[in-house]
Amino acid sequence: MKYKSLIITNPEDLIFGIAPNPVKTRRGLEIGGGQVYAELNFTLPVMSINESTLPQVYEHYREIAEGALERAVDLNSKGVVLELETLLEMTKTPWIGIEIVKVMNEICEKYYQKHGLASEIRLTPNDLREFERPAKQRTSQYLEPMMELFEKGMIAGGDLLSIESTGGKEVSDDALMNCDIKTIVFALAVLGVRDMQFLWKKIFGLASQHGKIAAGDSACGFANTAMVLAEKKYIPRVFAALVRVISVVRSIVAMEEGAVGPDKDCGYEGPFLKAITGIPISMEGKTAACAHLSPIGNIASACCDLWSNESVQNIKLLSGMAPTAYLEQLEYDARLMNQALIAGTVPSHILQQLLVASDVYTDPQALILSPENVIRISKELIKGDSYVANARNGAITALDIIEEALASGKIKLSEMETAYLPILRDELESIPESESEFIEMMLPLLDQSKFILSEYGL
Amino acid sequence: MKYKSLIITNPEDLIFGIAPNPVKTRRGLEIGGGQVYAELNFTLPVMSINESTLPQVYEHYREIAEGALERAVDLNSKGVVLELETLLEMTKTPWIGIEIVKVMNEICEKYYQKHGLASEIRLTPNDLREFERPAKQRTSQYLEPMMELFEKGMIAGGDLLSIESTGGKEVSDDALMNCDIKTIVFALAVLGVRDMQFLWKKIFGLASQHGKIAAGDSACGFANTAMVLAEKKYIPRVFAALVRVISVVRSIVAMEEGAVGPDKDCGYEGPFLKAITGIPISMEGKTAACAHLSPIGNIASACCDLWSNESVQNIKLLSGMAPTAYLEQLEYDARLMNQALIAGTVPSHILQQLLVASDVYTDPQALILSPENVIRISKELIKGDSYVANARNGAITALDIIEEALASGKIKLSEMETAYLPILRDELESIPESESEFIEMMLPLLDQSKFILSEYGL
Amino acid sequence: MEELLEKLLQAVEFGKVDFKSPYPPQLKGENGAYELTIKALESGVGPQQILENALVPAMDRVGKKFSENKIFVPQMLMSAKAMGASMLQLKPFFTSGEIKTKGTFIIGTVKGDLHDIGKNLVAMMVEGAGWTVIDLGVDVPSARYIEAVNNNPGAIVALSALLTTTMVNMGEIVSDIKANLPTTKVFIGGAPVNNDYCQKIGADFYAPDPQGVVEHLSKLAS
Amino acid sequence: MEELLEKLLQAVEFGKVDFKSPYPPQLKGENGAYELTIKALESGVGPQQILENALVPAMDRVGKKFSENKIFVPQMLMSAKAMGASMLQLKPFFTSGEIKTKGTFIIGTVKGDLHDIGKNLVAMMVEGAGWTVIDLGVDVPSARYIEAVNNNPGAIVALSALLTTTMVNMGEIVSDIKANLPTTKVFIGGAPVNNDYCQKIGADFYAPDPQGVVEHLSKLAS
Ligand code: B12
Ligand code: B12
Repeated sequence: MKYKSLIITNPEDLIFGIAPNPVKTRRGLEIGGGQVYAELNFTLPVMSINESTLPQVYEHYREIAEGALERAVDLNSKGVVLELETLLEMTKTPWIGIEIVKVMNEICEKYYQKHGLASEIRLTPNDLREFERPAKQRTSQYLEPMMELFEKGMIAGGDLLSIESTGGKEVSDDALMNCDIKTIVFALAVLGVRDMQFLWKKIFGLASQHGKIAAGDSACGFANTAMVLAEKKYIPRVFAALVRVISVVRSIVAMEEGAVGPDKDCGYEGPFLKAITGIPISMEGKTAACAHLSPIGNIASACCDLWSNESVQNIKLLSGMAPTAYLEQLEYDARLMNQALIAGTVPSHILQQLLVASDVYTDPQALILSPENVIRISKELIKGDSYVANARNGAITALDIIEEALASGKIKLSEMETAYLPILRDELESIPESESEFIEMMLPLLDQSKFILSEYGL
Repeated sequence: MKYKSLIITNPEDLIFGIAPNPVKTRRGLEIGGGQVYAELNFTLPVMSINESTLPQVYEHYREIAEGALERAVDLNSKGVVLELETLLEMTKTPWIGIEIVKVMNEICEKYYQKHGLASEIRLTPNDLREFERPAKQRTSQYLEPMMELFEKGMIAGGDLLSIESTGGKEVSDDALMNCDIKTIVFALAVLGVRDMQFLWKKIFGLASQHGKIAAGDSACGFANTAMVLAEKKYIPRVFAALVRVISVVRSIVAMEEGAVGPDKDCGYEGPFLKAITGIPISMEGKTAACAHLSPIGNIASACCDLWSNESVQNIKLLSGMAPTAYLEQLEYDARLMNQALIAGTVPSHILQQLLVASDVYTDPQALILSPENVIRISKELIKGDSYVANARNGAITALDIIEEALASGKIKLSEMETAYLPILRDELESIPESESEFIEMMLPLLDQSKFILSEYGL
Repeated sequence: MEELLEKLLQAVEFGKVDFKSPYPPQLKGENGAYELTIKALESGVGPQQILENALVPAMDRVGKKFSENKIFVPQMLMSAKAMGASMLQLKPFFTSGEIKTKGTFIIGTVKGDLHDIGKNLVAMMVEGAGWTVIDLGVDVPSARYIEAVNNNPGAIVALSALLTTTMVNMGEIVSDIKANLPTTKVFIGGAPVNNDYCQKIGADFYAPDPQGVVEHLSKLAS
Repeated sequence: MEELLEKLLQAVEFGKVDFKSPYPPQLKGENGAYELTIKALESGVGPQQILENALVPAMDRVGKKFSENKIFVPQMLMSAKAMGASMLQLKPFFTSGEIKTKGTFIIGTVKGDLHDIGKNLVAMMVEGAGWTVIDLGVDVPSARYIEAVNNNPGAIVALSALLTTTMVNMGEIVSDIKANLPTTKVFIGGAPVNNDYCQKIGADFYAPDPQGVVEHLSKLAS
C-alpha cells in the first residue's frame, strides 16, 4: 500500500468542511476548503427506459436539476453537487447517459451565469461487468461502453468521476449472508484491490487527459449492503462494522491510482480515507433515510465535506418534487455545520462532539466512525506490508474497540450479537500477513465456479 | 388578554426540550420536561375515502403507526407523538376518525407493553365549519360531528387535542393576497380571538371531563398560508413575518381557555406562546420539507419540545414507507438536541446559537424567531389592553426589528420587499388601541357578504 | 388616441384604479383606468380596441412580470381591479354584442376541497387575458360544472384540487362532464396534480401555473 | 425412531451439517443431519416421514425464528445446509417417485436487475418448506421463465425485482407468461413492489417477505 502514515493524526482535525487536500472545481466549488456543500442524489420514478420513454427520462433529469438549483438559489446556497448515478440502460447505451449529463450541465451553467450559483455534476456510471456471471472484470465487452460514458460524459460536463465498482462482489455476496469474514477479506483485500488497480488506472488516465477530477469509488455493494442487511436484522451489526473497516483497503486504491476526492457518499469508509490521504469526502446519514435507514444518522456527518441523501425518486411530495425537498433538507444540515465553521474551532468541535456522541454508543457501526476511533483504526490500516495484513489488522482493532466499549458498559449488544465476537476474532487471527499465503489458504475453501481468477491477474 | 407578563424573560431560557410547564402524558412522555421528542405527521396517498376503501384507509394508518414505532424502537427512541390530522370524511363521519384513532392506539399500546416505548396520539379534527360560505362559526351543523370526534376520539386514545381552527379565515384569505395588514389584524385579533374563545371553551370542557390534554391551536390557515405564499414569491416576506406575529394574540386564546400544550407544529407562533405562557410547543422546520419548503429550517427548532415533519403521504421511498423514513430523520434531529441537553447548558446554548445564527438573517420570518426577538416582541404582545392593541404593537416591534437589521446591513431585502415597509408601518399605526373603535373603522371597508358578524358574537 | 390607450395600458399595468386611488405612488394625481376609459370612449376609440390594445396587453405584461417574480400578487390584484374599473364602462358593449370576449372559462375547486387561493389566481389571470370567467367557487360537484356548461355552450371547464384525496374526484368529474358533454374541453390543475395524471383521467390540459393556462388558451383562441 | 427424528429435526434446526462440522458449538461431537438421516433410513424410517416429520418442521421453526428476529441469516443458511446434507440421502427416493415434494417453484430476478440477495432467501425458505426450487438466477427474460414452466408443468413462477426501472419489466413478463401459459400462477416480490402493483399487473400473489410466500404456498398445497 502506498500510504505509510496518516495525513490527519489528531482526531480534532478530522472535521466537517475541512480537508487537508481540498478539491477545486470548474465553477468554483472548493470541496473540503472550509465549508460543507449539499450533494443531491436522485433517480427516476417507476418507469422503463426505452426509446419511447427517452424524452420523459430527460425531462425528469431536467426537472430535478432545475428544481434543486432554483431552491438552492432561494436558500442562498454556497454550492451544490448533483450526482448522476446511471442506470443500466444509460451505461449500456452510453449516449443516453451522456445526453442526461448535457441536460443537467446546461442547467448548472444557467444558474451559474444567472445567479452565480456554483454547481458541479458527479458522474457515476454503473459497473456493467457484474451482468456477466461469473464476471469478466478485465475482458468484459462491457468495459467499452462504461469507459465511453466516462470519457464523453466528462467532456459533456460530468466533472467529478466516480463508480461503485464491483470487483470481488461475486465472492462477497454469499460471504455476507454467511457472515464469513475471511472470505470478505479475500473479496475486498485481494480481488477488490486488484480490480480497483486495474479500473482506476483507466479512469484516472481519462480524467487527466481531459483535465477532469477522478473523485473516488465506494464499496457500496459490500459495506453498505452489509449495513442494510444488518439494519434488516439479517446479519450481525458487529460483522457489518468489520466489513466497513475492511473495505477501506479496497477503496483507498482509487487514491493510490490518482483519485483526489471527493470520495463517494455511500462509502462510509470515507472518514478513514480522509484521515489517511487527506482527500475531501462525501457522506450520507439521516438525510439519506429516503434511500436506506441507518444507525449512523448524525455521526456520519462528523467529518463530511459533501452531505448527501444517497437517492430519492423524482416523485411528488406535498411540498413539491422529492429531490427539491431533499435539497432543502441537505442545505439546512450544511448551513448548521457551516455556521459552526464560521463561529470557529470551539463551536465546530462542540457541534461535532454532539453529532458523534448522539450516535456513537448506539451501534458498533457508529462506534467505529467516531473521529478517535477512525484515527486509531486508520493507523492499523496502513502498518502492514500487504492489503490483506492491513485489512486484518484494521478489523481486529475495530473488534478491540467494540469489545472495550462492551466491557466498559458503554455499548449494549444483544447475545445474538456478542456470540459472534469470538468467532470473528478467531477467523481474523487465522489470516496470514502475506497475500500469497492467504490466497493459498482460501482457494480450496471457495467455490471457484463463481469467479475467474485470471480476471484479477491471478 | 389574560397574560400580563412573560413566563420566560431571558432569551437563554427559551430553549429546546425545556418548558416551564411541561406536560405529562398517559404513557409517560414528559413534553418540555428536558428532552425533545419526534412528532410524526402523515396522510393518505392519492385515494378516495368511501365505504369501499375504508379497509385500505385503516390499513394505511396501521402500517404508518407500526412502521414508525418499530423504527423508533430500533433507534432507542425516548418517545414519539403521532398526530392524526383528520381529513374531511373522517370528521364528517366521526366514527371513521374514531376507528383510525383506535387502530393507531392499539399499536401504541402494543409497543408500550412490549418494548416500553412511550407514544401518544395527537388528535386534530379538521374544522368543518369552513365548508359553509359564509361560515357559521357558532350555529353550524358541523359543530356536532366535530365535537363528537373530539369526545369519542379522546376516549379511544387520542390523548392530545388540537385543531387548526378557521374563525376569521374567510376574511384573512383575501387580505393575505392583497397584502392588507389591517384586515389581517381584524381577522385574527377580532374574529379569530372571538372564535377561539367560543371553540376552546368547548374543547377544554371535554378534555377536562375525560382527563385528557387540551393541547393547542395553530393559525396555520393564516400565518403558514402566508409563509407558503411568500415562499412562492406571491406576497412579501416582510408581510408574512408580521402575519406570524399577529397570529400570536389569536392562538394564545387556547391557553387562556385552559389549553396546556404542546402547541401544534405548524404554528410558528409557538415560540411566542412558550415565552408568554410557559407551555411546551411542537415545531417543524427542515424536516418538514416534505410538506412545505420554508426559510426557517433550523431556527424553527431553537426552542421546540416536539419536532415535527408536518405531513408526508404514506408512499414508498427507496428505503421503505415515507413516514418511517421521516420518523428516522426526526429522531436523529431530536437526538442531537437531546445530546446537547445531556451535555449541559453551555453546549445546549452553543447548538441553539448555531441553529439560530444559520438562518436568522436570511429572511425576516427567520429574524423574528430568534429567542432574543421572540422575547422582545412577546413583551409588546401583552402590554396593551386589547387583543387588537397587542397585535398592533407586536407587529410594529417586529417591523422595528426588521428595519434595524436592514439598516445595520445584517439582513438584505430586495426593493420589492422594502417598498412594503413604510406602507405596512403606516397601516399598522393607523390601528386604534380599542377593539370597538377598530371594528367601527374596519366594517365599512370590509365585504360583509363574506362573513357573518353575529357568528362571532358581534 | 394612441396616447390615451397607452396611458390606460399603464394605468392597468401599474394598478391605478381611478383618480383618487393612492396606489401606485408614482401615478398620484393622475387619472386611473376608470377615467381613462371614459375619455377614450368619448374620444371615439372603439370598445374592442380598448380591450385589445390596452387592457389585454396590460394584463399580459402583468402576467409576465408575475411569472418572472418581478411583482407580487397584491400588485397583480391591483391591476385586475384597474381592469375591472375599465370593464365596468365596457359592459354595455359586451351586453349589446358589440365586443366579444375570447370565450367563456368556467372554473371551480372540486368536491370536498376548499382550497381556492390558486384557483382564484387562475381565474383572475384568465379574465385578464380577455375571457369571460365564471367562478363556481369551492366544493363543486359534477352537476354544477355540467349545469354551467349547459348555460354557456362551448365554454371551457377548469378544475382545481389541492388534496390528494380530492384529486381523485377530478377523475370522476371529468368522466361525468365528458359523458354529458363530449366536446367540452376540461383543464385541470393544483399542487398534487401533474401531466401524467391529466392524461390518465382523460382531461385535456394541465398547467402548473396560471401563465401556462393563459398561454394555452391564447393558442386555442387563435 | 421418534428419538432419531427428533434429533434430526434439531440438527437441522440448529444447523449441524455433519459429525465433523464445528457449528453449532453446543452440538460439538454429535452426529449431524448427514449421519442422522443415514441412521434413520437404516432403522426403517420412511423417506417421506423423514421429510415431513423432521426436515420440514425444522425449517418451519427456523423460518419462524428468523421472522421473529431471533436468528440471523447465517444461522438460517446453516440449517439449509444441514437440510441439504439430509436431502442428499433422500435424493434417490425423489428420483424413484417414492417421495414427492409439494410442487415446483421457479424463481428468478427479472431482466435488467442483478439484485439477488432477497431472491436467494426466498428460494432457500421455499426449499426448506418442502418444494422443489429451480433458481433461474438474475437478469431473466420472459422466455426463460416460460421455458422453465414448459419443462415443469404446473410449476409456480416467482419474480423478484429491486429497481424501480426493472419492476416495470415484471408487468411485461407476467403478461408473456399468462399469454403462453394461462393457468400458471405468478408470484412477485422485492422492495419496490407492493400488493397494489401485484394486482395492477395481473400477478397472482405478492408477499413482503419469504415467510409470506411459505405460508401462502402451504395454503395452496393443502
Ligand atoms: C445490495 C444492493 C446492491 C448490490 C446487489 C447485490 C446482490 N447480489 O443482490 C449491488 C451493489 C450490486 C447493487 C447494484 C445496484 N443497485 Co442496489 N442496492 C442494494 C441494497 C443496498 C440492498 C438490497 C438488498 O439486498 N436488500 C436485502 C434483501 C434481503 O431485501 P430484498 O431484496 O428487498 O428482499 C426481501 C423482500 O423484498 C422479499 N422478496 C425479494 N424478492 C422476492 C420475490 C418474491 C416472489 C417474493 C414474494 C418476495 C421477495 O423477500 C426478501 C427477504 O425479506 C439496496 C438498498 C436498500 N435500501 O434496499 C440498493 C438499491 C436497491 N440499489 C439501487 C441501485 C440504484 C443499484 C444500481 C443501479 C446502482 C448503480 N448505479 O450501479 C445497481 C443496479 C444493478 C442492477 N442492474 O441490478 C437502488 C435502487 C433505486 C431504484 N431506482 O430503484 C437501491 C434502493 C439503493 C438506493 N437507495 O439508491 N445494489
Ligand atoms: C392555504 C392552505 C390551506 C388553507 C386554504 C385557504 C384557501 N382559501 O384556499 C386552509 C387552512 C383552509 C387549509 C385547509 C386544509 N388543508 Co391546506 N394548505 C394550504 C397550503 C398552506 C397552501 C395552499 C395554497 O394556497 N398554495 C398557494 C397557491 C397559489 O398554490 P396552488 O393552490 O398550488 O395553485 C397554483 C397551481 O397549483 C395552479 N393551479 C391551481 N389550481 C389550478 C387549476 C387549473 C385548471 C390550473 C391549470 C392550474 C391551477 O396555479 C396556482 C398558482 O400558481 C398548503 C401547503 C402547501 N405546501 O401547498 C396546505 C395543504 C394543501 N393543505 C393540506 C391539508 C391536509 C388541509 C386540510 C385537510 C387540513 C385539515 N386537516 O384541516 C384542510 C382541508 C380543507 C379542505 N377540505 O379543503 C395539505 C394537503 C395534504 C394532502 N393530503 O393532500 C397541504 C399540502 C398541507 C400539508 N403540507 O400537509 N389549507
